[in-house]
Amino acid sequence: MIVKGLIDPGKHFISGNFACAEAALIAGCRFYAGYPITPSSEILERLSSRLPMVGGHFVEMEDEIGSMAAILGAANAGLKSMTATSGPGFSLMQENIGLGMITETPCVVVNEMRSGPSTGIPTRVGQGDIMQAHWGTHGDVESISYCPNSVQEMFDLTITAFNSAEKYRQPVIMLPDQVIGHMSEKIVVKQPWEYEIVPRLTISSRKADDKLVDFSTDFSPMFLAGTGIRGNFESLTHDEMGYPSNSSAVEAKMMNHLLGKIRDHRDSIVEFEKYETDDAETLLVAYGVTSRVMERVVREGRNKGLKIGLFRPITIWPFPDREIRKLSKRVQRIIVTEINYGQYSHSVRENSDAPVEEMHFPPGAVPDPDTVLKSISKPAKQEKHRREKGK
Amino acid sequence: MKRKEFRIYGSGGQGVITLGHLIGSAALLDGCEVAMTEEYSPQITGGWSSADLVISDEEIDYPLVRNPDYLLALNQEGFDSNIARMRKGSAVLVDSELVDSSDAPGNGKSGEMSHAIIMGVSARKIAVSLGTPNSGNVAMFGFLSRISGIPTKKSCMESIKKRFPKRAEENVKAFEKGYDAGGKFE
Amino acid sequence: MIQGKGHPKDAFLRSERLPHIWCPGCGIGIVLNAYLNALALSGIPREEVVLISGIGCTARLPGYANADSYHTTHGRSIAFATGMKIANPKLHISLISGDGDLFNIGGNHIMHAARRNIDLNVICVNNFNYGMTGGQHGSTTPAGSVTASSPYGNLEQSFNLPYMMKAMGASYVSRWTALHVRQLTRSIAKSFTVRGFSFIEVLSVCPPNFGKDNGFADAYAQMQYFREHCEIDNNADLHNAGVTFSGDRPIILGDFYHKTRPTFHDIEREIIERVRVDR
Amino acid sequence: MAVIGFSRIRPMMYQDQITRNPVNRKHFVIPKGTVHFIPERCKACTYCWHFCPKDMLEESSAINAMGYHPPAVKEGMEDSCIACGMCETVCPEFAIYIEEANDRERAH
Repeated sequence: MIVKGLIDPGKHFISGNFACAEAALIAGCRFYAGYPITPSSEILERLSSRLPMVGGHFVEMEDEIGSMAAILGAANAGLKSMTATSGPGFSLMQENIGLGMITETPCVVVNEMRSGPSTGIPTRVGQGDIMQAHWGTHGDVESISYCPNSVQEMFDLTITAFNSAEKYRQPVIMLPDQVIGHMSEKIVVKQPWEYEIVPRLTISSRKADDKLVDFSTDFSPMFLAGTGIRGNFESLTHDEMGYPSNSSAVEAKMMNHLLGKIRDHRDSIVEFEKYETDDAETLLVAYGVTSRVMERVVREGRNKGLKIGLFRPITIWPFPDREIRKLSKRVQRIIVTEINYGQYSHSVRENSDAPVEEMHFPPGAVPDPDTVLKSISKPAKQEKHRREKGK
Repeated sequence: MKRKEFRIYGSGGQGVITLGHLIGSAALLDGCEVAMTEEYSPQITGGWSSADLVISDEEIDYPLVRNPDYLLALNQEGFDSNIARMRKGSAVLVDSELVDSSDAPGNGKSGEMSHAIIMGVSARKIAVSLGTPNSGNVAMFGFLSRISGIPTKKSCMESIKKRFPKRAEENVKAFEKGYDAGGKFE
Repeated sequence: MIQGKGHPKDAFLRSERLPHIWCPGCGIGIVLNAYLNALALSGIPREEVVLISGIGCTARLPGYANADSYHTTHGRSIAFATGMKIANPKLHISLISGDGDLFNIGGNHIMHAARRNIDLNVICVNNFNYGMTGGQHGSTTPAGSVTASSPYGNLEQSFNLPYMMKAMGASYVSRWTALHVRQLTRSIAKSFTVRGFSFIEVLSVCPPNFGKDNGFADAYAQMQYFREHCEIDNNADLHNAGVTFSGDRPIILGDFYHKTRPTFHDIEREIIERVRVDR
Repeated sequence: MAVIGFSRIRPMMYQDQITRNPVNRKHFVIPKGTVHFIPERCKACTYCWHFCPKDMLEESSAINAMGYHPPAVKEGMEDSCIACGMCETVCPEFAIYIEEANDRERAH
């Protein structure tokens, strides 16, 4: 199906935020609710102008709590919906991300990572929301989080995120950092029919005794408001009729369904990229803009004869555990490089047979490849930052 | 063409980011890879703003600018705060009316030579003379194209027309004037 | 004694879930009853009716109505409904939730929804305290009242909800009690026809918490207070319509305010028609 | 579905003001009703017997599964119901309802 008003196929020079907004329209997003926050505001601004052009709806909410609730409401009325924010707003959204998880509501949340904690440095880069993207909301959830490292990927992964949201029926997180959002690069847009767009699976009719959700299958259709299903959308632990329950057996069954639908399909979700890892003795793990730095480090390091490679998770969550494990058996050491004080390194260490070192970069600046290369060439002092004061 | 780094620096309102976009989309038309990052002060008007571009034939890994090959300084602050990082073989393009480059190292007065070549045209004056005082950035665009050849003049024209569909003519004029003014350094 | 087989409203209820969770004498069941009556009177096809609530005692109400029902997070029901109504303006969305949900934790959302004039029918069941968590005081607890968290008397001034909602830009404002069921039913039916944000406050009873601590021996005693102390004044000066149980001032009820203005959806549709290029 | 107790409401909900018209006693027939109970739903809130204008209901000695005494019609008052619907509208439990006996015969 061709929809007029989408971005023209061909080459464009646009920012990551604009690419995200345009990709959302291609993916079928027709509802956006958000609250302005640096560095993600351009997504909101772009969609405020673009959504009405394709018959979509835009609302600037009173806060991020309301924004997240509103996109869940719109999703349950049948529209593909999205919001975008940054750290402080992402913290506010966590409660309703949990609502999206338990009620299996598809939507996309873009969290552009800036420096933190709290207000931090709004205009500067950080990668401190990695753990929050998985463990931000209370209770157990399996997160699907994508971390692009270029504007092209910001575009492509936004479409993927919408597709995953529809397929797995839950909020999906886009986790670019500030640099990717604000950076302008070349993107190549394909013809609209070349993109695979996953449509929403919905219940078309239901008899009174029919189940509302089938916990025994991973992909059950969702009921939409106003279609005569008379379903109950429930934030409480609920059974297959959608009715609340205090029973731990029902909770177990529901959780088994919610977590299982991601865990069982982990292989078709997980995406990653390897660079010069075949004979690497030192393996760098990096994501987002840091991976671009490390690509340069690997290139220059190889020129100097260092056997060094890069593993880049594209899906930060689900964690590419098996891939890390496999590589860790071959390399002598793994260095996790991230613009925070050690987050992803925990998961890497948990899944690595090789010793894992951490290289922290303080939020606010993109690391310099020369400095990184110098410190890799020397044996690294592990967890330097954390221990300096104690000694 | 190997990786080249550009830094544009000026005051808010001078069209620094717009100039970055013009250069970027023109380079794209030349078939290059481009990565542009931007930064600005918290004040919307009256602060500083800068745009950094990396242009290359190859895929760009590290997307940020460390040592610019070309610095476009549209105000004094832009010149002063960046001149120290300019290396041998790099070029500094200034709006000679707004930037006093006489004190700069490498200009003969100071003992240390930066080896960067400093060139200036009166971009703002050109813009004012054309009756479009805001098109100083486009005049600098012409200047850059003349000096560096990146992007090519043809692509620059195209990117101007795409960017300013309604005000293409006046902007093309500003570009031409800047381009011509750059001729004196050849 | 004649034992009935099925209540006439069972078809409108998820009757297999009855008896419901509310305490004996709780007014929420009465509001549900009135709501279903209003729905029948209005003739709106039930397929288009959506009930949304947040968290709390009243928020369990939609779960008993045989229509699409959405039990969301605490205080966020208005924002959720805002998204749903904007996405599909054809839906008749009723938001039935408690005072704590709508005005304490969700206060920010409700005032913005009224300001935007989102076409929602909001029914706030006000029981003057947080019932589900054991009767703590909230923003609607009258000053001086004793609750689980104000043992020496509530030291805070309470909200005057109709006054507040009119000021926030609601298109329709009324207030009744759980005893004034016929008037309440009319008001709910009317709110279905109001284009824009309509707000109905229902003063209710909370026998085991608020009632017990404030001199009402049982549910009936508080209902009896409503019977004796309420005064219907449709043209009341809402500034003076605060609620007190001190007995020295009447509780003002009425169909206070009805003035329509363009809704968010009206204006949005105009913009979309003007700028859309996709067909 | 007939809405018991509301059959005499004029369609005034679309008007702004609630008005009352005087009743013409000559033409007005007092309706008759039958009270029905669903005792297993009752939580004995007492509203129906307290608010019945004919005072024809009382707490019964019967006990339901939840331990409450549901209401019953007072002895000798079986024919007193005027189908006003008050008990039905104030019942929070959907445990009591009225069937109007002479709905069709009633003159207007």
